Amino acid sequence: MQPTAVPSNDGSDIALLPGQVSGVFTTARPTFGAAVDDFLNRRPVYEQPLEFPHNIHVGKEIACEVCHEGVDKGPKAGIPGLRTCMICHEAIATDRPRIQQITAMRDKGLDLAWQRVYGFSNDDHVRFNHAPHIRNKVECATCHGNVGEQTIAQRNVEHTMGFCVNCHNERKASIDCLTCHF
Amino acid sequence: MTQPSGSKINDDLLRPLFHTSWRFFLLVAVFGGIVALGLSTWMWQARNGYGITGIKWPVYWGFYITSFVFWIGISHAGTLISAILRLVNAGWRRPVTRCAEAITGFALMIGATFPIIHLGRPWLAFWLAPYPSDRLIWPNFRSPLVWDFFAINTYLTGSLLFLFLPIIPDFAVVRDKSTGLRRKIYGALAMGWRGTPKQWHRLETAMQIMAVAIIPVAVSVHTIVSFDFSMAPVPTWNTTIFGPYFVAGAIFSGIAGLLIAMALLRKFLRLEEYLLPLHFDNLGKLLLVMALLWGYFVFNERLVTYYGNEPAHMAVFWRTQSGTFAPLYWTMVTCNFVLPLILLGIRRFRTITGCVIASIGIVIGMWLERFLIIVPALGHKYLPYSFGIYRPTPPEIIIASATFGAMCLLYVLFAKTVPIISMWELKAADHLPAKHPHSTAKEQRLGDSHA
Amino acid sequence: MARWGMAADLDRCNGCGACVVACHSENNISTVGDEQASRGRAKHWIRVERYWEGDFPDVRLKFRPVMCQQCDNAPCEPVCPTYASHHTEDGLNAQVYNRCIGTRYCANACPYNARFFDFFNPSWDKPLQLQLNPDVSLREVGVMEKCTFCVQRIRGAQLQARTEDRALRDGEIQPACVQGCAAKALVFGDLEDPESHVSRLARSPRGSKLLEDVGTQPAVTYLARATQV
Amino acid sequence: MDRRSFIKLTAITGTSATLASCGNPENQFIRFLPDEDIVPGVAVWKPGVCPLCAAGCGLTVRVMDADADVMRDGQWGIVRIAAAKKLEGAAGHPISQGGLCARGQAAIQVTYHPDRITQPLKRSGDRGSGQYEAISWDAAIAEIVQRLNALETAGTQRALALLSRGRTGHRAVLTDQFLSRFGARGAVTYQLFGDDVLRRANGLSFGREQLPTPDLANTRYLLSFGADFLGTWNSPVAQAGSFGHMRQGRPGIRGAFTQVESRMSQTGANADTWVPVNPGTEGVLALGLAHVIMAASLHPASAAGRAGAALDGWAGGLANSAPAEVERITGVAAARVERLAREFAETRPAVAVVAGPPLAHSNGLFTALAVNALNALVGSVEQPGGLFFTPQVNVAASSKAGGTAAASGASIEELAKGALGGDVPQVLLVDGANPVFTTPKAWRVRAALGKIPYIVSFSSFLDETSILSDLILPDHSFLEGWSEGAPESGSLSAVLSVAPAAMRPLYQTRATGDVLLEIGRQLQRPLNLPWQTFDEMLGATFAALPSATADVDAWTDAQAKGVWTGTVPGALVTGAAAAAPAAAVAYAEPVFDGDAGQFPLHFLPYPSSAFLDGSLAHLPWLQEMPDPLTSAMWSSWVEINPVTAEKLGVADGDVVEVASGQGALRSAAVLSPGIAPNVVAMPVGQGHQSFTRYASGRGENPVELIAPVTDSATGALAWAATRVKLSRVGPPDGRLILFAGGTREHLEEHR
Repeated sequence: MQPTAVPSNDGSDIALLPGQVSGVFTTARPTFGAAVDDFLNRRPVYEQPLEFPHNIHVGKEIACEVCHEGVDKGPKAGIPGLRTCMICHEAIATDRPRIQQITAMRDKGLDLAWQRVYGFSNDDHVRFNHAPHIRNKVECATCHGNVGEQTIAQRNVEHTMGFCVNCHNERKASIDCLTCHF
Repeated sequence: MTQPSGSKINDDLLRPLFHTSWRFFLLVAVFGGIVALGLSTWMWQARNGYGITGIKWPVYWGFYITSFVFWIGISHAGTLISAILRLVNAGWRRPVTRCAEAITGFALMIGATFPIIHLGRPWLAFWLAPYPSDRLIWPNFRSPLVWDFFAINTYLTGSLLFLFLPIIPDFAVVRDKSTGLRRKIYGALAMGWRGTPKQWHRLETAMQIMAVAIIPVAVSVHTIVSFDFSMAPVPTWNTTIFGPYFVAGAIFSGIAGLLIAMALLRKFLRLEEYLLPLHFDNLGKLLLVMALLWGYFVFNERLVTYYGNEPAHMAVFWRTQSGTFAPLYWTMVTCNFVLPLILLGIRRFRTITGCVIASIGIVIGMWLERFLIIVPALGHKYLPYSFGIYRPTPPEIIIASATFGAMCLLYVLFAKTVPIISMWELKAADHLPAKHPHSTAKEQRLGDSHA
Repeated sequence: MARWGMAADLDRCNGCGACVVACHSENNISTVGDEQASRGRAKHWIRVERYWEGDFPDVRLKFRPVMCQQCDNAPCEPVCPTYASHHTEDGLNAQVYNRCIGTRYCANACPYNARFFDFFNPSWDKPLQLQLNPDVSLREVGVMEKCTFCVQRIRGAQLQARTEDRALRDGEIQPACVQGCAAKALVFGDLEDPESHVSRLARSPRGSKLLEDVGTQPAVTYLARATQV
Repeated sequence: MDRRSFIKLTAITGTSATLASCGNPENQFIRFLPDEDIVPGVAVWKPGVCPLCAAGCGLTVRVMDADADVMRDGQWGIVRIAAAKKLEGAAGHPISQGGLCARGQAAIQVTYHPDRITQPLKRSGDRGSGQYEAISWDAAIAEIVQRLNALETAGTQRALALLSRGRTGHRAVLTDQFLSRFGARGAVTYQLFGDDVLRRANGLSFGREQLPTPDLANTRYLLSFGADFLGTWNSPVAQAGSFGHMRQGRPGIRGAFTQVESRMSQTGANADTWVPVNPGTEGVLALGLAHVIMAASLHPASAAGRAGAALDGWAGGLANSAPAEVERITGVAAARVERLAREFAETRPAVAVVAGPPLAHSNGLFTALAVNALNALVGSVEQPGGLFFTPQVNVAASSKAGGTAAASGASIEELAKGALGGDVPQVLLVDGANPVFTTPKAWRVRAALGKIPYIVSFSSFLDETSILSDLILPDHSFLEGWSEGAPESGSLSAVLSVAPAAMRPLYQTRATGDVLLEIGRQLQRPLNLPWQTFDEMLGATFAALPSATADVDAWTDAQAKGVWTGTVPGALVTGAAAAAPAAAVAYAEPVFDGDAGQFPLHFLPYPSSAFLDGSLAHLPWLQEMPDPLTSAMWSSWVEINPVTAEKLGVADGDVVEVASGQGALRSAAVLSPGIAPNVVAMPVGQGHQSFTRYASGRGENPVELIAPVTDSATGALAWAATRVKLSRVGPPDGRLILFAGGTREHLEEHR
């Protein structure tokens, strides 16, 4: 991203000063194709920076919320960054090449650029909050499948509105639109 | 002057189908170009956002909804009039019905696109249709827009059927006169018409049923369109008169549209022998009646508002009467009332030219009428702080104008592919009992005077 | 079930406009810029209306904050063909952006002109987007938006109360405009609770509803500015 | 579509590649390791101090996670940061009491402004061209140190000057210490709408040279002379809160409010009685009231004590200020003078305040003294419902600054005169002031700055002054570093606001306090300032103050709450210094620039509700906030009385030319019934030549019309003392953008 000129009020272009961020953040889709994909509910295939073995970690009986630490505190479960990894891996399994790889990244000040597997697009306008679901004893697997059998998390439960509403109906939770959409 | 006989009818009316002049291509190119311009403008609007229009807070409807109501209004000429004339068995209707019904079909199609053009997110327009969704969400059946969806669809289906049924025998004629691919296409359209008495009987029965059924649908459509306005608590919208007022206005503008179309057809397709001054005279009289009716409704609507003397209503009232919108308002009154009264009320002026001039005035006037219903009221609701004035932008003007091009294009294509005058009905007239001597004399006179 | 309502004391309101900016800040309302603003596309979920009375020198000025009145009998609701505008159990006029297809009929039907349309995709010059409130949806082009009584704060407080297994306290929920008002001219609360501050103000002899005769039954009570001789 | 929006569109399309990353920031970008642990989606509330005016409101900052674009080691990437999301008034703060004004709400955009200066810059093009290149902090500081060492070597320490907005609190003490220890002259402070006249008057009348705190919450009759205390003057949040309480906070009691001014301000719009008065004669009206009160024996002249003695003829009952004479001068009917006087004297408690335009005349000090005396006459000083003075902490003493206090500096006018006359400062430090924008043209400040060979700015934005600088050392935003406030007014007890950083700095910026300390250390003759860092200085102050909470020390307590309030230990109280005036002051007719025949109208520039003196015009929320009175957004305008407009053939929205002896400008006319027929008013704030993409080239700057008239006693700029003429140029051309349509609630039946 190179500094570029931005339009000023009087029509002339102001050159950006060194270090200034350029660009505009909008809710517009970047391309027409992306808009069509969103319309048809097609999700791009992401490649994760690292093949994270969920199965091994879950197999060692590490609870989900140990790494996804926001899950019982607020809306976002959070995708753990390298800092979280290094809490354990500073000492554990340091001989594995993958661990050495992430240790090197950490030393360079880089974080893992995880791709989101679940989550809603902006124009779903969903304000989902994990914490109350955890409090009401909804199993992680209900919405995320059995991650313990996966390496990289796979999106194998489709979070359609019907999926949410069914569960809300069964558990007599509110199905008012403003429960989730605001 | 007598009606042409059978073989001449075939020759005259099938000529456009079998002989293509450069004029046809020119017309298609011109109107097609206009339509393409309109479509691309709309694509641009859908891609960039609705902001390229002049719509603003608080005037959220403008040219598009005006055009929507206008075209739905135009559509009332054909089917409704044709059905009524058919039911009362008015003999002179025969050359007029098909071109009138075609107007209905095309105007409805064009009108029905406007609710989609005007949507902020047109790609979700299908949500207006009741289809079973996995979210178990249906359209809101309390919304007049959903009623519109049903009313327009019903009317469009009915009208196309009503248009199509009486073309079947004529399709058969074309089929029989053509070869190759064309024969196949027209053969399919003729749906196996052989002209057996049983088929004729069924056609007549079907037409009779359709004619009866389509009238209430037509009346309901524009009543429902008027509900778009009268259901909202906007000053001067929220009134009971809108239903009949809109229906009357629709028929009014529809007849005007029909007259213009007839005059153009007469000229371009050389149908002077079929579309007679009589038809213009009769429709002119009908137009005069509608002008008076329209005048009554407008007067009534204004009077009730004035008498009610609600401040918010009066503010809108004065804005149209003597304020910002007064020039448009008085143009409308001139076009819709003064001009028709002079041109159609005085027998000497009720010529083809007179009728067409009056009709053009009325089409303009009725477009303005819808604009004046929508825009001044929205810009002048209850709280003065939020008053605003709407001005259209070029994209809106282009799209609204392009629909006239679309109408012409569809009509040109229709006239090219279908005999624009019902051949079998004309021929059938030959076998009818002799007409009333008086009317023959009058036809004679009018025909002479205009030869 | 609660019925959320607001009271606006016009004797306290001095027209400063803090509520307007507080609302922009809380609800991710984008600025539209001068060119669009001049074309009537500015979005202010709450506005302070001002009206002159009389002429110089005996002139007075009246301020009145106007936001969505969250009507009980809301004209915006029946006209929406897709239920984007609908009534919730706690009496809010919800605007569900997902369902909005942009007919703008609701905005026409609203007697208060409290609804605003996204004519373009909202945009923020970077890095202004860092300020965006993650608890509030970002709207996109073609949808209608309006004051929600800061439903995200209502839901947040309800959740908090349920977590702590207690009832909501009066005054616990403060929409951004109420929270920011230095003059304490705006009061928010539950109208079903006769003891709540807002209920008591709603019963005040100074109270009236805006455009009462349109029949919308708004949830906002305006307390008239007192006159002094 | 005009050119501008076309460019905008292309800009948007052009950046779509980067936009792709907005939806999925992970897509193509490098992610940097975050600097802190953040629980995503969970809000944390931290204290803050609003920096936008001197009121010093306490903030509560909502902090949550966000993904920011950053450059590290020359590489762009994304990092998760704890970002401030919303500013709210701190509930427990004695000034803001939970509320916050529109400007304060928008302050967050200062931090996230797209045109913020992100790192030290060194000028690479011509002065004023706005061309800068990156420079490292070390190099930048070395450059200044070298310049200052050169002064030291040459023995010309006095050639260092510092220009600031005249902030109170620790920053001011630190700069003073820096200057005095270096041997430079005192800081030059300048604010267009400064309250120097009122401070001086309060010193003369009451021995307190500071802004007053009217106890509105407890008063029953408020008489205000031009003070826009609900909008832009002094401590608007505190005043709006207590005003609300005065109106509806006390069952059965509603305080009355009369406003005297020639153009209805946002505050005046809330008055029960609005009294228009001839510009510059407000003091005469105050004396007229005093005359009636004394003549009716409601209060004896002696009750006013020192404040009364400051005025000529007070002891004699102000024989020259009889209502008829007052009517002749002020235009306020004699009967009304009588009635106002009785209301003011007989309603207890009552308070009068004066500020703004009445003091911006050549006789400003007289007016302020007159109102002060009126307060004193009815016993409204330091009494419940009257006028108070917020106790002040002597920050220099509390922070243990030691050393010698800096002599008060020259005025900006003198600085400019000196620079143009040969007494050129060799190095100028600019801290927060933008005098190029806010001084009258006749002072020629821009030309004067052009003579100065080396200018260093600590600004975060390229405004008209900082764009002239050779080196820019951007400060942190108030959310990124220690913020503090020493409110002069707004509370009955002493208040010091302080807050640690609410978030980490977004960019390569440094706290100016720390930078000054660093420079002081690196000089060839180190300045030996008593602190290593700015927060150490703050800590010293709070350690000296008594803690409000039993088991926590004051410093910890203040950091957690964002504020310290309580009783100031005797040794740290700012002394009540100023002496009574040597000679009693008499009314002198206000002097106006411009011949009354040629320039028939009084010109009233006023601080705009959104931008104050223009320093906030870069915030888009404030640009788009409808003005309270006109509903104007993104524009500037001229207010005219409809009668005057009709005479001049001007219709609403027409483009008009306003001309004074100093210059002329064109703007759109707004017909307003709330302005006297002989006055035209214009909000200050727009008309920036260079102040970020949102303010540059927008509207007109009325300061350009202001004549260099000063208050004769204090030398403060009399910004309301210019006469102008007005003429119609043409029809509305779209330069005025209004949000509202109608201006009257009751719909006329006929147009």
